[in-house]
Amino acid sequence: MSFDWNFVLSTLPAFLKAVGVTLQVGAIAIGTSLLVALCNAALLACRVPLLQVLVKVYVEVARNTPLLIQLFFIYFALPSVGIRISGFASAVIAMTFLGGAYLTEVLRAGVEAVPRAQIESGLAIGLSRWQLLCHVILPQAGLLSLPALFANFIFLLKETTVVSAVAVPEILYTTKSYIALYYKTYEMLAVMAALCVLLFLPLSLLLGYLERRLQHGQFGS
Amino acid sequence: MASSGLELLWVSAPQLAKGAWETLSISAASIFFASLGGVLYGVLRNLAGLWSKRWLDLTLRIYLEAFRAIPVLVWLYLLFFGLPIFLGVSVPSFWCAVLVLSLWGASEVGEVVRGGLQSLPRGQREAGLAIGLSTPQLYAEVLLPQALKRIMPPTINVYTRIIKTSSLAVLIGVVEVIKVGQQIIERTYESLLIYGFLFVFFFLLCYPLSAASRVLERRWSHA
Amino acid sequence: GNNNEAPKQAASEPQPAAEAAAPQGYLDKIRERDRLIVGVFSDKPPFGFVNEKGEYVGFDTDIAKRFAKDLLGDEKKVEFVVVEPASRIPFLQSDKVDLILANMTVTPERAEAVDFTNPNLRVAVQAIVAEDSAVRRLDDLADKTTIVTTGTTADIWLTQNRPDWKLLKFEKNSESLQALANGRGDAYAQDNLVLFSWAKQNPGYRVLEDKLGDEAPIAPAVKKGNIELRNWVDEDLAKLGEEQFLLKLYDQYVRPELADDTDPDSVIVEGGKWQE
Amino acid sequence: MSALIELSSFSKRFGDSQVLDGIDLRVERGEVVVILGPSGCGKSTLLRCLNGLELGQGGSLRFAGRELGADADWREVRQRIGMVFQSYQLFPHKTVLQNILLGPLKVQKRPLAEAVAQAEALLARVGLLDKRDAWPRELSGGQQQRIAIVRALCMNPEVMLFDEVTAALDPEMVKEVLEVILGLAESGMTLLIVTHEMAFARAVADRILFMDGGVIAEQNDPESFFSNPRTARAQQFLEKFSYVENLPRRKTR
Amino acid sequence: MSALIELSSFSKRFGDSQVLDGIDLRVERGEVVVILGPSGCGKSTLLRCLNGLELGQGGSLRFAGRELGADADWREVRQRIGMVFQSYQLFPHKTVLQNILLGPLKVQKRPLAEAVAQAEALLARVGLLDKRDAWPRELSGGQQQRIAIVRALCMNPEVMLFDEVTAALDPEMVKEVLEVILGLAESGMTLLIVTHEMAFARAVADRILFMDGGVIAEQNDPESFFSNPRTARAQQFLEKFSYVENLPRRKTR
Ligand SMILES: Nc1ncnc2c1ncn2[C@@H]1O[C@H](COP(=O)(O)OP(=O)(O)OP(=O)(O)O)[C@@H](O)[C@H]1O
Ligand SMILES: Nc1ncnc2c1ncn2[C@@H]1O[C@H](COP(=O)(O)OP(=O)(O)OP(=O)(O)O)[C@@H](O)[C@H]1O
Ligand SMILES: [Mg+2]
Ligand SMILES: [Mg+2]
Repeated sequence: MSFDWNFVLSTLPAFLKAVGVTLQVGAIAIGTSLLVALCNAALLACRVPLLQVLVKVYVEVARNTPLLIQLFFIYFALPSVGIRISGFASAVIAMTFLGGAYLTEVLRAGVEAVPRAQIESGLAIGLSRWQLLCHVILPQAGLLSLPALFANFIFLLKETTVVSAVAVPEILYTTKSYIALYYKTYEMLAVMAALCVLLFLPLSLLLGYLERRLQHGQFGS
Repeated sequence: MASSGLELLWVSAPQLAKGAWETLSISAASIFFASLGGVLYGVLRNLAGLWSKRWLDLTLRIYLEAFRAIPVLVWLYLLFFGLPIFLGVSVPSFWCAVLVLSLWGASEVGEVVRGGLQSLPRGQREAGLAIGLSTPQLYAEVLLPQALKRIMPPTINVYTRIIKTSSLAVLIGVVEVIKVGQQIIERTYESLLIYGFLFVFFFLLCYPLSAASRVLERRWSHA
Repeated sequence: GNNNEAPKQAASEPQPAAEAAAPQGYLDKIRERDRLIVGVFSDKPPFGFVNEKGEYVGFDTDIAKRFAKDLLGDEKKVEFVVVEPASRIPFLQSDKVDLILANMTVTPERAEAVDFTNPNLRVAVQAIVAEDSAVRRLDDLADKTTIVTTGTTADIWLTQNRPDWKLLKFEKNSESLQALANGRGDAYAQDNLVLFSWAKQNPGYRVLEDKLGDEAPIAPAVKKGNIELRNWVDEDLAKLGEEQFLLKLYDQYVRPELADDTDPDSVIVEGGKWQE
Repeated sequence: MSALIELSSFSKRFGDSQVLDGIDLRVERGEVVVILGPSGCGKSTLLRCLNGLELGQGGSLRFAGRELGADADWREVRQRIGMVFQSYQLFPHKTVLQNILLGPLKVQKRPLAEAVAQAEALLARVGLLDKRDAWPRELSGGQQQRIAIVRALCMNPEVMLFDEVTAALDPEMVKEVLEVILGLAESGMTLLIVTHEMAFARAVADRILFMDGGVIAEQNDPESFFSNPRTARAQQFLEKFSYVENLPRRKTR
Repeated sequence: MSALIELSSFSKRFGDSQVLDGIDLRVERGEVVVILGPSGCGKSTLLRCLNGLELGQGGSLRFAGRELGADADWREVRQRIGMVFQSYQLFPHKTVLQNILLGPLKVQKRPLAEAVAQAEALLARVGLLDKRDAWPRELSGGQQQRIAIVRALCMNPEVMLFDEVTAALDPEMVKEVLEVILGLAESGMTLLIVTHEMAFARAVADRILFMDGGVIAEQNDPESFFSNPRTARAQQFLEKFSYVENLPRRKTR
């Protein structure tokens, strides 16, 4: 079977655009997920029982159901109650819903990994709860969970392929369109694989580097 | 709609059950092999570091990165359609799905195992060596049982992701539960009902797992 | 005829369908295996879908059963493999199936990758809009958003002939219709058969008169170079034409869905004889 | 005038176990009190109660004449009672100077220049001025512990609590930390010290407090306590410590 | 007859840093050698090289007349050289008895009954027979360390290596562990001991080895070494340790 290089070349502009969309959806979703996760981590750290339960229910529901179905509900079901959100926004919301839950878990683990004695020594110099959170717990939790956070960023970025289902023209959407139109299955899959390697491999290598650095003492030079 | 919806679910129950069974069996098999492969990967990676075997470390790293960077969907196509064309080996679709999910899962579980082993105090391995244990004995008797505590919770999260990802197998002709749902939707247009069912189905499948992981995590962190 | 045995999936397929350069004839090979392996859609009524009883049925699917009967003497000797639009051709290329009977529109690009037999259906693409829409003619859609289902004839035609239209592509027909109902696009272009049956069941929509391009043939496909099987399918289609087999399927699957005055020959191609 | 710290029948329970059982204690301004006692007798808990890391369940705790209960303004109290822990607990994500300045700037809202000046003076006093911009992990245990002491001192506390601050150190680094504490004692600061270094206790203390099973079993001036413990429990305890020193030369060979 | 352990110009590097630099050492059967030296001087590394946890890069290491290099059968050697670590390193997922029996059963493939009998005899000897079914986490540090010693002893080794085995213990628990080691020394076992307990070193050693910067700076019998160290470095080292003991009583008050 011959590999149609010319065809591949002709599709590159479209794929370039698709990469842009993937990065855009991914970056926004990662940012909002992080925001949600930070709020959740703060809520969990504040130990208000009702809020804790709410956060936990959210995390469990989001983590234990497929993104595709979450997405369908937001995109196809919400309009029946009068809320119509664009495909792009739906994608970001659904990914934030899922990503927020995963990152909350990561931060929670990070907060729990901060030694109790660190918190006590913060208290001992008179820091308030809020100051403790900002100056002692979150920076350390953040650094402790950096590798896990990063791994989840990559995971989220990969999950963007799911949002092709609501007509967001990212990499998989473009791949599928071309396959369906021209049946250049292998060419298109190869392009997709190559793009993924280009996108994710550097991130993954960075992750490995971060992990190694954190092992040799987290902080400083 | 409520009664007709329930009726539809009732009528479609055998179909959905078959799809659910397919999802379950792919997931179970993949989880099994991913666990085995993950432990093997983790131990080899750990040893490669200790013995400064760069080539082994590099090989494993490439395997990991390949499955991290290239989506499962592409691997499914590659192995299912590519193997017969390029190597003349044909793997039935069910087993091809299991193969890909296992390889992918093994890379994820493997990283967890590696991290778990690495987080053990170095003294434990030395204490084991100091009483003359061989390397396999060391891992089987001393290191893996201890690392299990740290490995189990994140591994279970990988398991739930394997379950959720198993639906991609539809691309190579495996009719799992989401596909069955779509078949029903295309005939009846009852998408809310069916997706609601799928939502609950996956939640019921995955939640006990992640709840178990949490319980284990809590129990073991106090022990 | 009804096939009560639950259809098998690719999962149980034990060996590749054939080797390309087998010394033995391809038909002999199928006969030896005693099973005809066919790739079909499982979620595209009325062409290939799963009924309430969980059986694989439909226009294409039933033809496949009939092929099995004519070739192997028993319609139960067919094995269905569920395919997706994007996987139809790879299934053939990798010898996973003998035949694809999955509503595949004949296009020049595809004809390079596989060999089509004579057609069994024809498709005309039209567009549906809301009753109160200002859109009257097809080209009124130029500055609007048009919904299509990925890989359908409408998708192909619009991409090639109206490259600057704004298209919204969904994987499934039901999703496209849902998107139309939710007002995410102004029109939905699809095989008119699907549109007519939807419009009949859902008041408030109207099908535009204009057709998107010519009517196109839909045909079964075999692996590139598998002349033997292609010829056999052509012959069998001709034979089926004599007994008006497709008309029976039309009556069974399509007629109740459409307006009473619809001409069956606007949907089926009896005997494999394509007439423009 | 009342004592700086005053506990009367102060008690603390963890679940079922009574960890502090009716403690009566007065610590005067400028006094150096060393608390000794076997592991688990409640020494750390006592110190932790003094600055509210644990709350008592019975009796009263007074600091500078003020009653401290669950509703006390502990943040304010903690600025007046510094505490140093066994495992230093410097904040690993902050440099030495940032560690020291966190309290003065964020809690006490003092002007930067003044706080830095004091921090540097204190660093100089413990001999670590050159480490002001180092990261904690770059320092030895003894250095980290001295920084931890400076961090507490820079809040200008009236009392310092030391909880086995040399227990986690390499033996060679014990000296540098003890010297700093000795200096504080000599400057007249009020100190409560938990330690296992008997010789140090003897040298630094104005008063020895011997705890056992959650009660103060004996208290005395250091000379009397070490040369002539009155309770059997204290005798036993001191014997264990002198075991190594009094080890006889092995007979064989 | 040759010595039990014989190192000649033995060297070990980690990356760029020369951690052991041409060590010459002979340990006779039945000898008790105590290794002293400042932190980071290579004491632990020396012990670890003796049972192959680290491999040397130059010179030779002989055990019982046999040359031990990278290709030696270390598993066999390790059965004959027991080692005990600072942080005990009991296997937390196994009970006391399971910890002790792992080596005898899995490595030495000895019959269960015989191994259990020996394990129990050894447990009785260190006074912990009643803990045979306990989990490590239920034991105090001193108890865990004694179990760790039993675990090594139950392999019937010819030599035992002790690396600061009391450094992580509460001071009160030091005694029970040192007593066990003293007992071993008296029974005539060959011991190499790294410790920071000077009094113990003096009491137990046949010979003191003072290391500094990867070389053996001085060796002597304990009396001479402690009362009359010959090198300046050893003098300095000993001074640091006597600091606490010789602390003067504070002048104030
Ligand atoms: N947070 C806690 N929850 C339950 N029990 C506790 C807690 N903190 C301490 N204890 C128990 O209280 C008792 C006294 O503990 P404390 O730490 O005060 O002893 P200590 O005298 O400081 O001992 P050490 O010399 O080992 O530091 C111990 O039995 C301990 O197990
Ligand atoms: N695995 C290793 N990799 C690199 N350097 C090491 C390693 N192990 C030890 N070192 C270095 O070798 C030197 C000697 O270490 P060693 O542990 O033998 O010292 P030590 O005399 O036992 O000190 P301590 O009294 O603190 O235990 C130190 O400078 C240490 O940093
Ligand atoms: Mg304490
Ligand atoms: Mg050491």
